[in-house]
Amino acid sequence: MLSTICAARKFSTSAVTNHIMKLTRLRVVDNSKIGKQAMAEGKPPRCIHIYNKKGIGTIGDKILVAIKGEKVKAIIVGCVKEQKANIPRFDSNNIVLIDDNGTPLGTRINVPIPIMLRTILKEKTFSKGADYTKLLAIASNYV
Amino acid sequence: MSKIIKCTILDLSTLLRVTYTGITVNQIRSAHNVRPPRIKYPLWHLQRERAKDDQQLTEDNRAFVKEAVHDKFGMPAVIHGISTYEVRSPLKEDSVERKNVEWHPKLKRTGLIARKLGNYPMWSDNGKSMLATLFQVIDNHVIKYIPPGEFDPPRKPYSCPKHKKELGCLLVGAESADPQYYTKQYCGLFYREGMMPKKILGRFLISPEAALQPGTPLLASHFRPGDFIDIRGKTIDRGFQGVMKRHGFHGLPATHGVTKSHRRGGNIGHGGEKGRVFPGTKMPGHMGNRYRIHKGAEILRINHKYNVIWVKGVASPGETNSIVYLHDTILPLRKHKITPPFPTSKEVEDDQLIDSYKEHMYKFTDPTITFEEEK
Amino acid sequence: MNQAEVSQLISKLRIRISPRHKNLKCPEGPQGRLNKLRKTVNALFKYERLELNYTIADETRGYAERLISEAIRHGDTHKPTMEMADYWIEEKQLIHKLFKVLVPRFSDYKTSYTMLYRAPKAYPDIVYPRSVLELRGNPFPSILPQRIDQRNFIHNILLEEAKKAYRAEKYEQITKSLNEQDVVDK
Amino acid sequence: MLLRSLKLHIIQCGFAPVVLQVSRTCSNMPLSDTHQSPDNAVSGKQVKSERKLVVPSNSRFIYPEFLPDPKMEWRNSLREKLERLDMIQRRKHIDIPEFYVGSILAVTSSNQHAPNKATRFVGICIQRLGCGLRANITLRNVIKHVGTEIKYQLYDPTIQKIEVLRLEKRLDDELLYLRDAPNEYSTFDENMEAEYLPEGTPVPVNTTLVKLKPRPWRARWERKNMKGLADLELEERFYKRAEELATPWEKYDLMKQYRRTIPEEEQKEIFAEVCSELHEVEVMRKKLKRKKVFVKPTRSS
Repeated sequence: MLSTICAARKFSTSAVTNHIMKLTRLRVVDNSKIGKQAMAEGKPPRCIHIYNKKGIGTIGDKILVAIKGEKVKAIIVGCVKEQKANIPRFDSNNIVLIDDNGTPLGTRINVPIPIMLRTILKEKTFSKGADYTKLLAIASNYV
Repeated sequence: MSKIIKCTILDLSTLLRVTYTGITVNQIRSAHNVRPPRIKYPLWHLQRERAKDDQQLTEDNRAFVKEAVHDKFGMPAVIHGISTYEVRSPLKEDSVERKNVEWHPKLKRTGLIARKLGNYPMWSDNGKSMLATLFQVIDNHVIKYIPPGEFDPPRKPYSCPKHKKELGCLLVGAESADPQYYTKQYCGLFYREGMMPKKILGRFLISPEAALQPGTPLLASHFRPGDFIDIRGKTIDRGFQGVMKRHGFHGLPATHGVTKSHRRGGNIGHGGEKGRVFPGTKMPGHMGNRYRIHKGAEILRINHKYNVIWVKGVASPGETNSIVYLHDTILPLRKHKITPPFPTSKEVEDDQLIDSYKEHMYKFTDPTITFEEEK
Repeated sequence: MNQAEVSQLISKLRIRISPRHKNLKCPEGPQGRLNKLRKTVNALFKYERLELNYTIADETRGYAERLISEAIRHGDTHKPTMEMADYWIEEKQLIHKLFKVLVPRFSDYKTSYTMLYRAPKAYPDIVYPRSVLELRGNPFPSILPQRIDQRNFIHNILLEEAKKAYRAEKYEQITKSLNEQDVVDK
Repeated sequence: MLLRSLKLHIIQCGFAPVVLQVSRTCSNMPLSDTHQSPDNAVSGKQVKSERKLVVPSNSRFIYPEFLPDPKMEWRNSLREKLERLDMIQRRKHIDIPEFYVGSILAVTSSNQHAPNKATRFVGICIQRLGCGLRANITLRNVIKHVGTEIKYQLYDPTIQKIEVLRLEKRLDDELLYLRDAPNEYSTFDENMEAEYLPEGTPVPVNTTLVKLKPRPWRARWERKNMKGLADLELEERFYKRAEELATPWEKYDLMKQYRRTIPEEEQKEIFAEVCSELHEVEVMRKKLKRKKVFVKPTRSS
């Protein structure tokens, strides 16, 4: 999907670092209705904010995306950029849409997600804040 | 003819002497012309290498000189992985008074002279990798101890008035060398102690209680794994560099009408009253080749066979194969918690103890790391 | 580049190599640099002794050494070596010289194949450092002055005498210690 | 010394069929001169003891990470020696087999985050980088239609096992273009059985030509001179530009090559030291293997 969009542009984007930053196009990998529709229409979501201090998202970061005219929160579950040893790197920037409580909008994740997310999301979950661990329950495959 | 010349010269000299003795000039100069005295160099600051001329010795004589050197100082040998000489017991009687003082945190121990070998990764026992820099302690021996009263450093720090009063000076040398390649005066530094000349010298300020006998070897076991050290060395010489490389400026934009100043620093000062460049403004200039100290580096591992120290991180100054000086750290929170080897460690002949690691480091002799399943 | 290239094996050169190459100030870039060096390598094989600026002589030396060591290693039937010789030697009759004259000459050498000397500069002028580069075993007379007999130098004569005295003392001590041992044994 | 040789001799006699692991690939490369020497006619025992000292001439392909970084400013003989010692110590606990870029590997490593504290990843080796303890490989596989890559450090102590499922070479030293190729080129079954290659056969070269997806790509492959790529089907201007930027003179730059390689004499020294140690490790490992009763491993979940 992503490649078709890039192919439409026919000029080289500087794809050296492949960072996830503001206005990066992403790929929704869960089966939520809005995500499926957006991907099917060829209008994948854009990142419009990253909830960390660097402004560059990596695996496990929460971001805000613009999808079909709406603002939805999401968790990054896979990056294209080079990773350190033992951390998987994917061919697309994968996200899973969630609501404010951390509950995923979909019911199933169709792609492999990095196993380190199990620890990262558990650490990010506080007793009274959002519970991100529900995302782990709908994952089908870990790498 | 020549006689006449000789006579005139003689006459002239006598004439001059007369005139010289006749007039005595007492020079009186006003105070503002008096310059501060020149920097006094320390006693080991001497001409070292002889001029590199061919000595034109015959083969026999060259062998004889070598033989004489070896008879006096010992045969060439490889000790702790360094080619050096078997220097035998240097001094018979103790020239330095030894007091049995217990170590306490205010005492200052000596440091070591080491060579930077490069770096490679190590792993902790939870599988985390970290880069470590290797330093080899190269054949260090104590050359001289100057007690606090006698030690008069050429440059006294203003901030440290007790400098002269309380701290003594220990001269340490590294890497023995054949004396025929050094000047007589330089060899004289080592002669009284019965040592071979050393290629590298280092001065360490120490408490008098930590004084060491000249000829004492200093080993890597002077430190222990888990200790924190300061590493002083000369940074890599990068030559004349612009502000972007030297100070990390961002430069000016690549486009938008900018011409010929994409890597320049931009503005360097104000106008009006402050119409000058402030001292210390960051500007282009020579980068590197100056002494810098990397403070509080942690020792991860020590190899006692080759006297190699592994230090966490790659921030220590200097190129590979350059000389650095290792001290106990001055950072207050990272100082020794338990008694270190004081005044220095003893040479122990133990074939079993080759490597000692810091706690929670993966030893390469250990089996593969596996994690326990939590219940 | 953090690992060694393993596609080919190369013999070790017997000269000191600087860690970085020199650019030789060439407007045509790296290709122009090699063209410059080709001329000097060619001339070195032709004349066997050259006077050059030090920088270019130092660079040329490495290339000439490599070419000879490749020729010795692989011989004239090896195609890549022949191609290399063809590139580096512009006058083609010198290729025959490389394989038929220089290879037999250097094949049992244990030292480097070339020599590099620093040459004097014309004093009042400020010029680049000069040097002399030559192939070893060339027919010209040696550049270094011939050594005079050193034995008659005063310091050698004095050392000679010192040696005699030193040895005599040493032997005396050894015999003395042996005698003492004998006494102890008895 | 005498004791040591005696011990080795006993080991040799006890395990006559034990052959160095590297000896299989010996035959596909030109053998070193010492190997072909006519000494083979001498009595059997002597030949054997001679033979163990022979360093296979293709060691540099099997153990490229034992060669140090050729950058002269960074070299130090003692550091390189200590690094090799540590590598051999690590190799005593894990068998790092012979493999090449293009081989299919399975790496099992301990992982704190995994439920059973270990993970296994199967994939094609697309890159092999670094020397010494930093040596690393990148494995690539397509799982559920998403290309996935993991970089492993070869000497990482958390790695439990490295298996070679299919030993083969490709036409290039780096297969990074698989990222721009359709998924079927890098899809491998996770439960793949290891393919057995009889001893003595040369390592097969897979001559598949990869057909890339249309541009844009992650690199300008037309400029990289890759042998394993099918026709790229680009416009003429791309090839023209690639030709402009090509550096054909570089293959004649003898000193550049020299500065990038470790000379043969140094390589011999290194591998003589390494191979004798590795041989002992190999012998020990085979000995242990015989003692164990073979149980077919069953995969849980």
